[in-house]
Amino acid sequence: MSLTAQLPALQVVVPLLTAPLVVLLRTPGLSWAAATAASLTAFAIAVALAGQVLAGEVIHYEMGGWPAPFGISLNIDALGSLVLLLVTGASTLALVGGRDSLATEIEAGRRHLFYAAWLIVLAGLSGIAVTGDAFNVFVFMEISSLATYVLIAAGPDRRALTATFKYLIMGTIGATFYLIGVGMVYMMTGTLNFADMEVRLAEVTELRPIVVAAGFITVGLALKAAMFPLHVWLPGAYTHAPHMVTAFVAACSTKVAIYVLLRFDFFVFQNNLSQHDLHFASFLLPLALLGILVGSAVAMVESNLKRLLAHSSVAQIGYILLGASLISEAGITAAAAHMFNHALAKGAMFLAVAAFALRLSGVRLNDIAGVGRQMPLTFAALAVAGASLVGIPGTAGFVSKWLLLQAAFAQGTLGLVAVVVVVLSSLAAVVYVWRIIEAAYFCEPSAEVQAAREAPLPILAVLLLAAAANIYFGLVPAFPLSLAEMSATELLGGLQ
Amino acid sequence: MMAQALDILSWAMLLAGATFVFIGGVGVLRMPDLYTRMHAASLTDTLGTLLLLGGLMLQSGLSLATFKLLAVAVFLLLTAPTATYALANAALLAGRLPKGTTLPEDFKQ
Amino acid sequence: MITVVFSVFLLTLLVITALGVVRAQNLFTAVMLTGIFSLLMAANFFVLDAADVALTEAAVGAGISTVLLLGALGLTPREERASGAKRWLALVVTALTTVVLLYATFEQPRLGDPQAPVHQHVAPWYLEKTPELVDIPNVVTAVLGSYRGYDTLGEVIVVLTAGIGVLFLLGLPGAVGDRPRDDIAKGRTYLSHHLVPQVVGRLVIPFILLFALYVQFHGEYGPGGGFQAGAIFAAAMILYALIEGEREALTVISPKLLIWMMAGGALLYGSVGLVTMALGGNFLDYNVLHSNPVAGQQWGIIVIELGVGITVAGVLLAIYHAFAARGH
Amino acid sequence: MMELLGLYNYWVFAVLLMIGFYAVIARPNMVKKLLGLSIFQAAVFLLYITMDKVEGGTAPIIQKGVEDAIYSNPLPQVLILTAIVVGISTTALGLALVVRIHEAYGTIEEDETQRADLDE
Amino acid sequence: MYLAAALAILITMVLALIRALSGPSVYDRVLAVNLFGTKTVLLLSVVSFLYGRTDFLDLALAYALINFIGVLAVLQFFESRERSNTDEAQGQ
Amino acid sequence: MSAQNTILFALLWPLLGAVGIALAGRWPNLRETVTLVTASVLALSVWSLAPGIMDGGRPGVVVAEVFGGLSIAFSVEPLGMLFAALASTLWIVNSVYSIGYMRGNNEKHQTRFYVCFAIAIAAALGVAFADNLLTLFLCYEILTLSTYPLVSHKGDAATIRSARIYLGILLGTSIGLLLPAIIWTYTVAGTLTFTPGGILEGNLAGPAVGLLLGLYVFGIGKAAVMPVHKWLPSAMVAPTPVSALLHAVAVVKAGVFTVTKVIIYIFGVEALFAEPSGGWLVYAAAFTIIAASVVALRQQNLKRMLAYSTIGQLSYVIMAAAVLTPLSEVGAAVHIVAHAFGKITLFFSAGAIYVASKKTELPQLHGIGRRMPWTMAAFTIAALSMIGVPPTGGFVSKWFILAGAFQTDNYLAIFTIILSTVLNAAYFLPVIFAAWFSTEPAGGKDHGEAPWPAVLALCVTAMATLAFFFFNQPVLELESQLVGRLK
Repeated sequence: MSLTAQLPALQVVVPLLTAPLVVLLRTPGLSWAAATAASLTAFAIAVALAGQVLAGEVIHYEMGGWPAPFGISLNIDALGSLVLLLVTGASTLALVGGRDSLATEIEAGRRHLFYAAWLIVLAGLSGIAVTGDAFNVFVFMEISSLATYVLIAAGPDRRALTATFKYLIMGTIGATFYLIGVGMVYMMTGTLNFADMEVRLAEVTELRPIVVAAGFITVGLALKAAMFPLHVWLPGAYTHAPHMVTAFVAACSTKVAIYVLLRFDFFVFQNNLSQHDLHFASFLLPLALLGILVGSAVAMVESNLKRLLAHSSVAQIGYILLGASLISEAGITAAAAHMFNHALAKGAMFLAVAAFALRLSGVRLNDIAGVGRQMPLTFAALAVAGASLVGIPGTAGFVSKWLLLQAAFAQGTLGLVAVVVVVLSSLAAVVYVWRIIEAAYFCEPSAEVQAAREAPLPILAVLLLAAAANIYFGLVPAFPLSLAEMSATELLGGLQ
Repeated sequence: MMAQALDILSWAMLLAGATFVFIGGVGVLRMPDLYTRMHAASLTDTLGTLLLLGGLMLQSGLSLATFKLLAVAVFLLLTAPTATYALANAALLAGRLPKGTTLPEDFKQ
Repeated sequence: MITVVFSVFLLTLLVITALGVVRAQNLFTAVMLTGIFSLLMAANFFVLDAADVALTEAAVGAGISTVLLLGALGLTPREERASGAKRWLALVVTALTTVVLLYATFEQPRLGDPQAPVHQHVAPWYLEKTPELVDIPNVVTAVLGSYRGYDTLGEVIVVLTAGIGVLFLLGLPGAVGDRPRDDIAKGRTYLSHHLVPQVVGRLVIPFILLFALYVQFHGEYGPGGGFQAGAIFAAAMILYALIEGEREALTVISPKLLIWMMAGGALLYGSVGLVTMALGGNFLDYNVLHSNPVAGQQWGIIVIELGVGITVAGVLLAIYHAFAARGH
Repeated sequence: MMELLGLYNYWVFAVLLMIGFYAVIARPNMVKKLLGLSIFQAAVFLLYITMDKVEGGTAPIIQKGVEDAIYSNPLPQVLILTAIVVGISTTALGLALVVRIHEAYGTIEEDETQRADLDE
Repeated sequence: MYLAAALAILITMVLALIRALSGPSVYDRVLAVNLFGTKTVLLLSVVSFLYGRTDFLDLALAYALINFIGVLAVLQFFESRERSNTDEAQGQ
Repeated sequence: MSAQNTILFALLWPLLGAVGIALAGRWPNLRETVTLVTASVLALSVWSLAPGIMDGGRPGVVVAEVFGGLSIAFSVEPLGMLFAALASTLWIVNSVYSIGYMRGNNEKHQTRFYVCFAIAIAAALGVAFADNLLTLFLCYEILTLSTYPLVSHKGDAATIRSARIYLGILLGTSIGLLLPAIIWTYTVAGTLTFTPGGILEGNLAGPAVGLLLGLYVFGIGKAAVMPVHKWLPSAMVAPTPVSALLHAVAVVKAGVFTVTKVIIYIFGVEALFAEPSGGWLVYAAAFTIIAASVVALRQQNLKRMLAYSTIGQLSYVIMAAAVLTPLSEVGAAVHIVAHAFGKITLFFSAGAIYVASKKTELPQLHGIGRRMPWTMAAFTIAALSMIGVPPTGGFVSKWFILAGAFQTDNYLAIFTIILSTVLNAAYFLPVIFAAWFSTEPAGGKDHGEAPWPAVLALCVTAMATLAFFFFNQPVLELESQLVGRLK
C-alpha cells in the first residue's frame, strides 16, 4: 500500500507511538524535540488529508484489514478533517512556541512525562476525529481525557489539582454516559460502526432504548463539550493549567466532543427518530443561548485574564451549538466555521497570555497594566485575536459570526431571539476584550511591567503567526469555509 | 461399581463441605467477638474447602481440572491461615484483646 | 433458569454492597466493601459467560484496585466528614437518570434472548469466522487482538497514560532505592518481621509468577491474556514488596526497568502495526506477517498480547511504588 | 414472571448507576467520589455483559469436538475488558490527585478545598 | 448436588456480607472480606462444574491468589497506619 | 495611474504615511514633514479622481472575495468622492493646525497622535470608497478603533472614562444594530453592493422597512441621532485637532455619509418614499435638531456647545436625506461640506483660544475678540455659516434642504429648519457679541494670538466657508449626478 493510503492510520499512530518513546527520552530538550517533530508530522498529515477531502476523495481505512462492521474503520469527512487541522495545528503551535513557557512551569525531571502526555492528548483527539466506530470514540476520548488531566494537573499552583479533580469526575461521568448510550444503541442494533448503525437503526426506530440512548449520548458529549450548564469544570481547568496547555486544549478539545455530538445526532439518529431534529434543536437551542449569555456575562466581570477567556469559551461553545441547533445548512456551516475561527482566536489569545506570563508575575488585569507598550508585538497579536473574538470585520471571527447571524435570520421568530442573544453577547465581548486592551495599553505600568521585555522569539513568532492567521482567514476564508460547507452538506445529506 | 462409589463419596464430600462452609458463615455472623469469629471462620473454612474441592476432584477424575483444583486447594490451605494469623496479629497489635484476657507484660518490646 | 436465579441472587447482593459502600463513613470500610463488590461483580460476570471479563474484574477490581485504594488511604484521612449539603439536588438528578433508564428497560431484550439484535449481526460472524481466519479457540482474544486490535492498542495507551500521570503527580519511585536501608527499616512498613506471611509469601510468589505466564500464553485457549497476566504479574511483585519491602522489590525490578516496561510494551504493540504497514498491509493487519495468513494472525496476537502484558505489569507496579514511595 | 426477571439485570444496572452517581455528586469526600465513580462505571459493565448472554450458551471459547454448542456474544466482553482498564486507570489517576490534594490542602473534602481556594 | 453446594456457598456469602456491613470493628470487616473471597473461589469452582466448563478453574485459582494479596495489603496498611499514629503520638 | 490604482493608492498611502510617521517619531520636525507630505499627496491623488467622476465614470476595484458573493471592494461615486475629497483636504489643514496646537500645548505621545490620525484618515477614505456594506462596515470599525487612542489622548482617569463611553456607544451600536441590519439586508437581498435605486425594493416591504431603517440609523452611531448621541459630548475630552477630526473631517461625517448612502443606495429613495413605515426618520431627525439646539443653548463650555451644535447639524443631513426628494439629497451632500468647513473653523478657534489663553468657558470669552482678532473673525464667519446667513456656505445647503422640503410640502421639515435657525442664532450670536463688544473680565492672563500654524489653518478654513457660498458649482454638479441617477 502506498504511504498516502496509510495516512489516516498514521495520523493517529505517529503521536501515539512517539509518546512511549518520549517517556524513555529523559532529557527535557530531546523529549521536547521529539514531541514537536511528531506534532509537526501529524499536522502535515492533517493538511494532506484536508487536501484529499477538499478534492472530493472519500477517505476510508480499515484497521487490521477487517471490513467495516467487524473491524474498526476510519472515515475522514470534511468536518473531521477540519477538526484534525485544529487539533494538530494547535498542538504544533503551542509546542513550537511553548518550550520556554513550559520550562518555567514544569520541573526538568518530569518534563519528558509531560511531553508524552501531550502527545497522547494529541493522538487521542485525532483518534476521535478519524474513527468511524462508536466504541473506538470512547477509547480515544478516554485516552485524550486522561492525558489532559495530567497536563492540567501540571499547572503551577495547587488549585490546578482541585480543578483537575473536578474535570476528572465530570469528564468520566460524561464518558460513561456516552458509553451507556452506545451500549443501548448496540443492544438494539448489534453494531458499533456509525454507518452500519444508521442503516440498522431503521428497524428498531422509535423504541425507548434508542430514544434514551440518544439522550444519554447527547448529555454525555455535552458534558465533554462544556455545554452550559455542564460547563462548570471548564473555567477552573483552563485557568489553572500551564499556559501552553490552555492554549492547546482550549483551542480544540471541546470541539472534538462537539464533532462527535454532531456526527451522532446527524448521521446516526437523524433519520431514525421521528422529529429528532426538533427534539435536538429544542434541547440544544435554549442551552446554547443561555450559555452564550451567562458565559459572556461572567467574562465581563472576571479579572483573571485566563478565567475571563475561559468563560468566554463557554459562550463561544454556545455559538457553535447554536449554529448546529438551527439544523440548516447555513447553521451548520456557521458552526463548523466557528469551530475553526474560535480556535484561531482563542488559541492566539492564550498564547499571548502565555507570553505575558513569561515576563510578568501574574495574568490578572492589574498585573498586565501597561504591558502593551513594553511588549508591543505580543500586545498587537492579542488585540488582533481579541478583535477576532468580538467579530470585528476583517478578522476570522467576523466571518463565522456573520454566517451564524445570517443562519439565525433565516429561522424566523426563534431566529430573531438567537440574533438578539448573539448581538448582546458580542457587545459583552466588546466589553471584556476591551478591558484587556485597555488594561494592557492605556493603564500606567507598574515597575515590574516596565522592566518587561518582548517574549522570546519562538513564542512571539508563533503568536504573530496565529494573529496573522486570524486576519488572513478573515479576508480569505475560502479554505475553512469550503470545508465547513462540505461538512454541512455531508451532515445534512441524511436529512430527508 | 467403583465409579458409583466414587460418585457417592464425592457427593457426600460436597454435601459435608457445603455444610461446613455454611456453619463457618453462621459462626462468623453469630460469634460474640473478633477472635471467636476468626476461629469459626478459619476452622470450618479449611475443612469445608478441603471437602468441597476434594469432592469436585473426585468428580473430575484424573485430568487437568483435578490438578487445578489441587492447586486451588493447596493455595487456600496455605494462604487462609496466613491471612488469619496476620489479621489476629494486627488486631492484637492495635490493642484489641480477646474477651476476658489481658496483654502479657512483655508483649510489646 | 439457573443463570437467572444466580444472577438475581448475586445482583441483589451487589446492590446491598453498593449501598454499604456509599453509606460507610469510614473510608477503610468502604474500600473493603468495594473489594466485595468487585468479587460479586466478577462472579456475576462469570455466571453471564464472560470468563475473560470475570478474570479481569477479579484481578483488577478486587486485587489491584484495592491495593491502590489502600495505598492512597494510607496517605489521606480515613474518615469521611459527615455533610448534608447538595443532597436534594443530587437525589433528584440521580433519580431522574434512573427513571429514564428504567423507562428504557421495558423495551430491551430480556436476559439471554437469542433473538436479541446483539446476537444477529456482527457477533455470529466472529464466532463463525474465527476458526477459519484466526484459528484460536478463544474468540474474545481473537476479537480483542485482531478484529478490534486498534481498540486494544488504545487500551494499552490508556494504561500507559495512567502510569505517566501517576508518576508525573507523585514522582518516580527511584528515590526509595536511594535511601539508606536503616531509614526504611525504622519505618518498617512492610511485613518482613511477620514470619508466617513471609514464608508463605516466598513460597507462593514463584507459583504466582508461573501462573501469570500461563495466563499470558494460554490466553488464546482459555480465559486470560496480556492484561490479566500483567495484572497478576504485578500482583506477585506487589506481594513481594509487601513482605520484603519496596526497596527489595525495586532492586529486583528497578525503576528504570519499570519505565522501560511501561513504554516497551506499548512500543512492542505499535511496532507490530508498523511492521504490518511496512509489509504492505494495513495497520495491525497480521495476515501479512506470515506466508500463511492464519499463522500470521496467531503470531500477531501472541506478540501484541505480550506487549499488553508487559505494559500493564510495568504500569501497575510503577503506580504501586509511586504510592508506596510517597508514604515515606 | 420470567419475562420480568429477565429484565432484572437492567434494573440492577439502573439502581447501581444511581447509587454510584449519587455518591459522586452528593459526597464531598474525594475518595468517596472515586469509589462512587467506580460503582457508576461497574454498572455500565453490567449493562454490556448482560447483553452478551445467550440462553443455554457458554463462554465464547470454542470447544474442540463439541458441535452444537451455543456461544455467548464475545463483542461486549471485549468492550468491557477495555472499559475495565479505563476504569482502573481513571481511579489510579484520581487517587494520585487526591494524594496530592491532601498534601497541598490538608483535606480531601471538596467543600473545604473550595473554601480554601476562595480565601486565596 | 452442585446446585445445593452452590446455594450453600451463596448463603454463606450473604452471611459474610452481613458481617462486613455490620462490622463492628475494621478487623471484623477484613475477616468478612477474606471469608467472602474464599467463598467466591469455591463458588467459582462449583459453578465451573455446574456449567461443565472445568477449564475455567483458572479463574478460581486467580481469585484465590488475588484474595491473599488483598488481605496482606490490608495488613500492611494497618502496620503503616499504626506506625504513623504512634509516630504522631510520640511527636506530640 | 489608472483610476483603480489611484483608489488603492489613496487607501494605502495614509497607512504607509503612518508607518513613516512612526519611524520618524524621534525627530518631531521630520515627523510633521512626513505628515504634511502624506496629507498633501493624498489630497492630490484623491482630487485627481474627481474629473473622471464628473464625467460619469465609476471606477471600482475588488480587493478580496470573502465568501458567499461578498467581497472587500471599493468604488467611487459622487457622494463618496465628495466625502473623500473633503476628508483628505481637511487633513492638510488639520495637520498644519495640529502642529501649532500640539506643540503649543506640549502634549505627550505626539507620535501616537499623528499615527492614529493617519490611520483614521485611511479608514475614512475606506468608508468613502466602500463599494458594499461589508467593506463599509469594516472601515467604519477601523475608524472607531483608530480614533479611540486620539480621544483618550490625555490618559487620565476621567478621560479614559469618557473615551470608554465613546468607544462603547460606537462599537456597541455598530455591532448590536448595524451588523444585524447588514445581515438582514444580505439575507433578504442576497447582496450588499451599493446599487443606484437600492437593493431592497421588492425584497422587503411593510413595517419591516421601517424597522430595518431604524437598525441602520441608530446602528450608525456616528450619525449621532438622539438617543445615540451621547458619545459626542463625551469625546470632548480629546485635544482640539481630534475634535476637529471627529466633528468636521472624518467621524461624524462618516456617520451621516453612511446614512445617506444607505438611504440612496440600499433602500432607494423612491422605494423608501413609497413606504410609509420609513417616515418616522424625519421626526427623529427633527426632534434631534431641536433638542440638540436647546441643549446647546444651555451650555457654558464652548466645546460642549459646539458638540451639541454638531449633533443638530448632523441631523440636518439625516433629515435632508429622509425628506427623500432630489433637491434635499443634494442638500444633504452639500451640507456635509458646508458644515465641515464651518465646524472645523469653530473648533480650530476654540482650540486656538485654549492654547493662547487656556479659556474654555463661555463667560471667560468676553472681549477676547480684541486680543485674538483673526481667530474671532474666523469664528464669527463660521458661526454665521452654522446659522445659515449668506454669504456663507451654510446658507447654500440650507437653501437646498428647504427647497427639497417645499417640493413635497414637508412642513415639519420646513418648520424645523426655521425654528432651529432661530435657536442657532440664539446660542451663537451672544457669544460673538460678547467676544467683540464686552469688556474683558479683570485678572485675565495677558495673551495674543495662538501659534501661527493654528491661526493660518483657521483662517484658511474660514475663507473656505465664505468661498463655498460663491464657488459651489463643482460640488453641485457632482452631486446632481446623484440626483440624475435618481430620476
